[in-house]
Amino acid sequence: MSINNYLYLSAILFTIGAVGVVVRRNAIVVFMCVELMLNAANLTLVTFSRINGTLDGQVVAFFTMVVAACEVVVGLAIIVTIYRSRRSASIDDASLLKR
Amino acid sequence: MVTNNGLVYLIALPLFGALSLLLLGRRADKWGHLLATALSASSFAVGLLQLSQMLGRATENRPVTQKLFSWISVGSFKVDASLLLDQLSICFVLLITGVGTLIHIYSISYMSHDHDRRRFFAYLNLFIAAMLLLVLGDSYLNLYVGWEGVGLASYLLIGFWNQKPAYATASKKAFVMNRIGDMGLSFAIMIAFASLGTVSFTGVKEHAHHASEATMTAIGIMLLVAAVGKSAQFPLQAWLGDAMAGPTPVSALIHAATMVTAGVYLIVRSNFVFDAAPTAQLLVVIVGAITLMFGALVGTAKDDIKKALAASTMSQIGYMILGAGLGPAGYAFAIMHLLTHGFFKAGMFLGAGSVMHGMNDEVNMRRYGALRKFMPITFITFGFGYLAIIGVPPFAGFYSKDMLIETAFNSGGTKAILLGSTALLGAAITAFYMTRVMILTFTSTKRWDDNQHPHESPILMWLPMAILAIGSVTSGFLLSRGSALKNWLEPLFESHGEHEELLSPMVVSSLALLMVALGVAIAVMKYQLSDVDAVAPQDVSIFTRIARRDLLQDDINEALFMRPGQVLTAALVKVDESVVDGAVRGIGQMAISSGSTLRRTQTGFVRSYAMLILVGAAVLIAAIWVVTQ
Amino acid sequence: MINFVTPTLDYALLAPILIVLAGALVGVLVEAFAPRNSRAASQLFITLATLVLSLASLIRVRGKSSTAAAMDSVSFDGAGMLLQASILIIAIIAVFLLADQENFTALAAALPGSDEERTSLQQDLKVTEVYPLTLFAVAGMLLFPLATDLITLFVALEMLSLPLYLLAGLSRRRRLMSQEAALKYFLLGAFASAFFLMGVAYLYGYSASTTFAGIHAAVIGGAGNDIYLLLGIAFISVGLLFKVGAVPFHAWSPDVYQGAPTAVTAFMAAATKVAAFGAMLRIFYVSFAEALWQWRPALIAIALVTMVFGSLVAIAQRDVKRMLAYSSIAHAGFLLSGVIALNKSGLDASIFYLFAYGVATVGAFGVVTLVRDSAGEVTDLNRWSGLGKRSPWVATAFSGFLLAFAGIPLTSGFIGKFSIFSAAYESGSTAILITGVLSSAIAAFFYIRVIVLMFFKDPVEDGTSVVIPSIYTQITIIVSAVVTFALGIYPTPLINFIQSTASFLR
Amino acid sequence: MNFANMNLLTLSMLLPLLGTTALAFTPKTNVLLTKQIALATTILVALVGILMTVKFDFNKTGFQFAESREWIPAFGIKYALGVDGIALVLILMSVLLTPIVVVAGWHESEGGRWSAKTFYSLLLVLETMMIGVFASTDLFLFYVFFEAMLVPVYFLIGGFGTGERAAAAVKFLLYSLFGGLLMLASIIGIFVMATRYGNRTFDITTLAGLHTVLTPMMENVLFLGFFIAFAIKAPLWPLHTWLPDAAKSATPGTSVLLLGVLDKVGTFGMIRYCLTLFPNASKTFTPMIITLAVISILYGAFLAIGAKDIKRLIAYTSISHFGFITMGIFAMTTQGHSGATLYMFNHGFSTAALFLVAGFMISRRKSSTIADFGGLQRVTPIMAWSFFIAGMSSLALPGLSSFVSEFLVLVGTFTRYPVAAVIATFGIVLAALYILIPVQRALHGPTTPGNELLTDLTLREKIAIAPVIAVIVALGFYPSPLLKIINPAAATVISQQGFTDPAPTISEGK
Repeated sequence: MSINNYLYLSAILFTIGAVGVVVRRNAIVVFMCVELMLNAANLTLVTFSRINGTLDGQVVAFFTMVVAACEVVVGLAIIVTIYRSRRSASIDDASLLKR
Repeated sequence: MVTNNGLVYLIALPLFGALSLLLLGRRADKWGHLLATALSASSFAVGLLQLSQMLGRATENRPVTQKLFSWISVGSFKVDASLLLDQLSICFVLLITGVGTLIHIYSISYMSHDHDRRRFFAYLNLFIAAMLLLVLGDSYLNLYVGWEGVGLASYLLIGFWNQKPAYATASKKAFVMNRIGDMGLSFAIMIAFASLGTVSFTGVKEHAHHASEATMTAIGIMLLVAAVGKSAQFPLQAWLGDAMAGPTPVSALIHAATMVTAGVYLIVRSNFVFDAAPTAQLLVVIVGAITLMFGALVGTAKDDIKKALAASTMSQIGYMILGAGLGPAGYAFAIMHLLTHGFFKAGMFLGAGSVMHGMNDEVNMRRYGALRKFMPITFITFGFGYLAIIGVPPFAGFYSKDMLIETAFNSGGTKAILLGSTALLGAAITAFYMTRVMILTFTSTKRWDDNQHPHESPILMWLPMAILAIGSVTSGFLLSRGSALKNWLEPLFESHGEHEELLSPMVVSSLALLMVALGVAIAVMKYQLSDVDAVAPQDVSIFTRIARRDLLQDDINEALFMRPGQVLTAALVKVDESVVDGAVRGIGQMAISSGSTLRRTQTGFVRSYAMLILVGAAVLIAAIWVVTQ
Repeated sequence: MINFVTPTLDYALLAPILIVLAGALVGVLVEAFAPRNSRAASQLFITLATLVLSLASLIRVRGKSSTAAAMDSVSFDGAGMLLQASILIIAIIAVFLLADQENFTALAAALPGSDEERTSLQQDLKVTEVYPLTLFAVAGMLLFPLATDLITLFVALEMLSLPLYLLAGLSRRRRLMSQEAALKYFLLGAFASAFFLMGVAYLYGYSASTTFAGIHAAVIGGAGNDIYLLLGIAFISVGLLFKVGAVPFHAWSPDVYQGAPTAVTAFMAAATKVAAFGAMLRIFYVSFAEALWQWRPALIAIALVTMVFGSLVAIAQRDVKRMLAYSSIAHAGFLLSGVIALNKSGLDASIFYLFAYGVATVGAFGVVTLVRDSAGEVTDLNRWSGLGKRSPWVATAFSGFLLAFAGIPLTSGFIGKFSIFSAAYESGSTAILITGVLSSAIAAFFYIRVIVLMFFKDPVEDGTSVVIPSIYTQITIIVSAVVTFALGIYPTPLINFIQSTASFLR
Repeated sequence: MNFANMNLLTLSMLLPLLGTTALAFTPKTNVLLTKQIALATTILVALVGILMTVKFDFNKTGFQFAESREWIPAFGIKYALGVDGIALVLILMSVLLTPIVVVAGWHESEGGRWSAKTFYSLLLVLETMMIGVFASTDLFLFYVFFEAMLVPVYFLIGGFGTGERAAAAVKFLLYSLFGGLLMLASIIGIFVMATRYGNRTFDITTLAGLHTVLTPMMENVLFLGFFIAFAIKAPLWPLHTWLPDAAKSATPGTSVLLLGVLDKVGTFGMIRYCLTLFPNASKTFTPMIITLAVISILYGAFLAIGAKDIKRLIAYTSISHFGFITMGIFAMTTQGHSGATLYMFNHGFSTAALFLVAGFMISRRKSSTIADFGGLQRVTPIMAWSFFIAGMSSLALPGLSSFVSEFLVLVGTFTRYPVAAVIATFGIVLAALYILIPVQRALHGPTTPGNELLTDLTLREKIAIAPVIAVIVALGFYPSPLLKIINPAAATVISQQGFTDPAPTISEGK
């Protein structure tokens, strides 16, 4: 099968993630959708690394994972504080700041 | 041309008087009037001096000039402040300063009770100075300065008692209507500069021949407009009647003897223009003819003695303009009538003033009557003036007016017949209304109640009247003896061949006298033999009513100009507020409202922001895609 | 079998960054071991020392500019050095604002309105973590505009973003809003960086290289699949445009600016812009320059929309911080014209503009921290009315900054506007010039309205008062004001310096 | 500092700044000292201005007292000063008016939002900028002054004015900023063009050659950028609506500087920049501009007639007068140009006279509505006279200064655009109305209630108004000194435009 399919797959995953961010309310889920997008990117990178026959792509992928991990730390911290003070993880509740 | 450094004093003396009296203020109250009179008199003396010198010189170098300084000089537009005194202007100089001085003297007593007398004399001097500048300026622009200067002086004097709203309005009216005339003058100057490249009398005279007739006609018509404004000719005559708001000496000096005749001066001075522009000339005579009838008719209906005299002034100036419009043949006679009129009309105004003085400022002739006994001197001097104006030989008016009528008849063509007969008819009507004035005031039965104590005026007042009366008796005879004035002015005009005589002088004179007699007779029957009621009867013919309303001049002006003007102003004020400024404010509002609309995109929901980003990304990709393809 | 070469790092050139990182770590240690009461002072000292030191080291190595470092993953060139310098200077000024602990919550973890929070306030604890966090962010910012490798670029991006997410949530008052700001900033930031990463992937796919030089070469070679290039540019731009707050990726900035502690907002608004635009300039000038006919129209469109949108919406704002946020959006639009210009004068202009704007922004927010009532900062514009009467100097300073934003002559803003617009027009884009001046006219409208409010309206009696500025805040405001006007009256030295040094290593 | 061998222009710009610094060190409480410092400074500057006029060599064309230092070499920007006849006359006007304003408005600084100190600091800074804007021969420098001078005026109006002062100030500022930004766009355009054609400079004499390489389209657009800015400054219909509001709200003194000096920057700019930089575009737009000018003349006059408020009335008369000036400028004849420049000078003084006297009246009556006055001539003769004379000069009575300039403008326009000149001349009749109506309402008639107790001018006020009237009268009879200074400059501009005065039609033979 053509290696391009990986690209299509990753593109689809990315889109799913993006749409997820837009449609889902729960902060955690939204955040996971973002993670999904990141991983889609990773998949793309790896695929290209294969196509191009250079390792850089995979290196980037590793970096991405590390960075994503950091993001999780920070992100969860924030989400948890919000949850504690609001007793809800719905991002639509957090809309004091507007206009 | 001969230069003479004395000319400036003619103007400087009265100007100095005006300034010092105004600047010193109340400090000069004690002696201000004396200073002013003295200065005016000395200016007159200078005038006489100049005359004697001029007489001593040969005809060709009688005109003298004095260059004071270079006034305006930009590119080819060069105007010096310089004066020109020639045979024409000397006449005016003497008239202005002479009559002016007399009226100064008269006013000393006439205004003695007014605590602003000093200011009055300051204005008088200011007027003398401006008027002299008007007749001495050697270019149209210099003349313009004097032209508006006298306008200012007349504004100040008409409004001298401007605490009375009506008087203030009258002065404003005079100034504005004069400005319309002044506009004509500035047009004339612009055209002269644009087409001839000069605005000096000599310069324009040189080019007059080889400029296109159209140009000269344009200049001529514009000068006529100016003359019409200043000389209260039809259709800009409406201000003169109201101008009688000013103290009577003012009416005598400015609105009878001098300023209002400036128009005649302008036309005669510009003879070279009108000689080259027949059309303009025709217009001049038409205006003159219309106005002389207009004034005469109004004069028949006025009960206010000053207004009656004002109407007569208008009509008499009509005669002069008519004469000036008749070309070289008429110039001299126009001037002559101007001079004689200066004497008798000033005299009569002063007489009127003296009557008012004796009658507690009552101006309604219907409340006069039988004053002959109470103020004999006034009666006599006024009478001489009267005889002069209606043109009874050998009084001044007879000579000057006859000449005009004669010239009118001999100006050739059907035009001549029309003008001549108009002039004749005018003479008759003049005789009628002046007789009316005479009778109502002096001879008819007493119509004033007993709290009036008519009395003769003090010498300071009757002396000038007497002198002017003498003038009105003799001046005509003197000026026309051996056609002295004609020859005197001759060199200034280029004479064309005389027209064929339509009527001989004898015939004209006799016709004129006939008409006069007619007019007098009617007046006598109507007012002397039948008694007059003290209040103007209201059950009068429509014509009388119209005549009383100055032939509806004010109604017409209001309907045609004032009201529309007010409407336009009001409209523009609204437009400025709502449309012009509204547009600007609208733009501001637009920005604000669009801002608050766009603001709604900021919903506060993370998901909508994410949506925005997503869409944005999509659009971005699409855009780049489109461009790439 | 690929054999790895041991990396060679030119520590001298990386020193500025490394020093800051080191400082940050020290800060962390201090947090861990130093006694509570001594932390604040020592942290402030450490932070300032670090920044100054880093600036010094930067000045020391300025001679060696325009050399690649760390295996071509960063390139240390004139432009980069200028941008780093600007970031450091802005950071130093901003730190004085952070020093005023009144801005921060006492205990981030405590629930809003809980006893825990109350006690923490009574004991007047301090979140001195802000200092190391700030330093980490600074380090990221220093790296961001230098990165010449997509990996480094991505890492730097995250490095500068993550601390900011946290900082945004540390406000002392209106905690809920502050936390909300943090959440929004974080989620959207992560979302955007996902796009960014996807962009990285596609570019890599297009050029088979992660270095700018490589991409540049590929673009010239034109061998790669243009679709990848297209997607790459688009996605990368999304990430970058998000950071600079350009329409339609701007939505986060008003909310975050308003919610975050003002001191943080000041630092973020100023320094992030410099870093992000630095990176943007570099990648567009170095890598995408030859593909400009593809991306330029789109970017011009975005620039125009951003200018107009920012100016228009700012008019409708009632909250001073939001107004400044929208004004910063408008300025992002102006700055984009520098990127679009794609010529030397565009680069110079952008750098000057970034520095001038950054300093003025810090100053402006510095003033905002001063206007308070019993419940903390007053950001409602209506309650600012009559400020000029109560405290003329503060009001005057603020008007000064506003005039600079409006680009009135004799302020740095005017020189910036002039140079950046002329650069844009030089590159042949009339639309930018016209829209630029028009939207600055709109912008002037609301800047002036604030001045009117402060000077020509009478004070409202509701206890709004200006606190006596702490010495730190004073320093911030005075320095920024001086710089703003100095650059307006005699910008020659700086401009000459920029002109002679600013350049990108290709 | 060694003032002796210092460039007079720089000196005259420096002195007010020194004054401001001096003010900074005077105690807020000592108002009198503040005023004295301000007065002393402005008088000093006025003396320098007079000195310049004396030393000015009116046989030389080109800029005198020239000075040029590098400012921002990177953009070819110089601190370059210099005056030709036109600029000199305007500077002279500005520096003469400022001390008069200080004396006349001795108490204006009180009752403002801020201290007298602030008032006079703003005033002095403004003076520096007024001189700078006329004196700069570097386009960029000019723009800097052009925009920066808005700020002090803005605060003078908004801080010390009356009534809707804040709104008026904002309106003024936004209007001007808008114009200014359009001009900035044009300046950038010029700058880029100049750079492209290898001459990165703002020196206007060099830029004057730029139009040779511009496309007509380009030139027109750039021209409009400048012209609109100037048309807003020297309010030309329909961009005038800010002026009446500003004039109504500002203190009389500020209004004098606003209408007398600042607005002149507009007409000055038309001569110095529109004409010099874009001769072809100027030709292209001349018909449109002349039309606008004529409209302004009549429109302004009519609105003045309809005005209820004395200050608004004066503002509208100015709109009419600026119409004359603009018309004279674009008539492209030496008479028109010299006339226009002289007109700027005279208008400065006659407007000053009107506004100052109006100010005296308002300060006494505590109202600026014309209807509230009445019969002042009987109560306060001197004040009434001053107003009357000012009015007469505003309606261009021969013998007063403005007549010479107005007539020159009309004649100059008539030789090239007769129709326009003819229509414009109707303005002089309207002028008679818009002056005499307020004169009658306020000065004549019976003394209306509320006016009986008004006091006449104090010595200070007399001292303030006397020189203005003196200038008005003196220049009416003897304008040559100014014309000598103006003519060469005006002639130069005309010849640069490739125009020569139309010869008298007669010489072309009929």
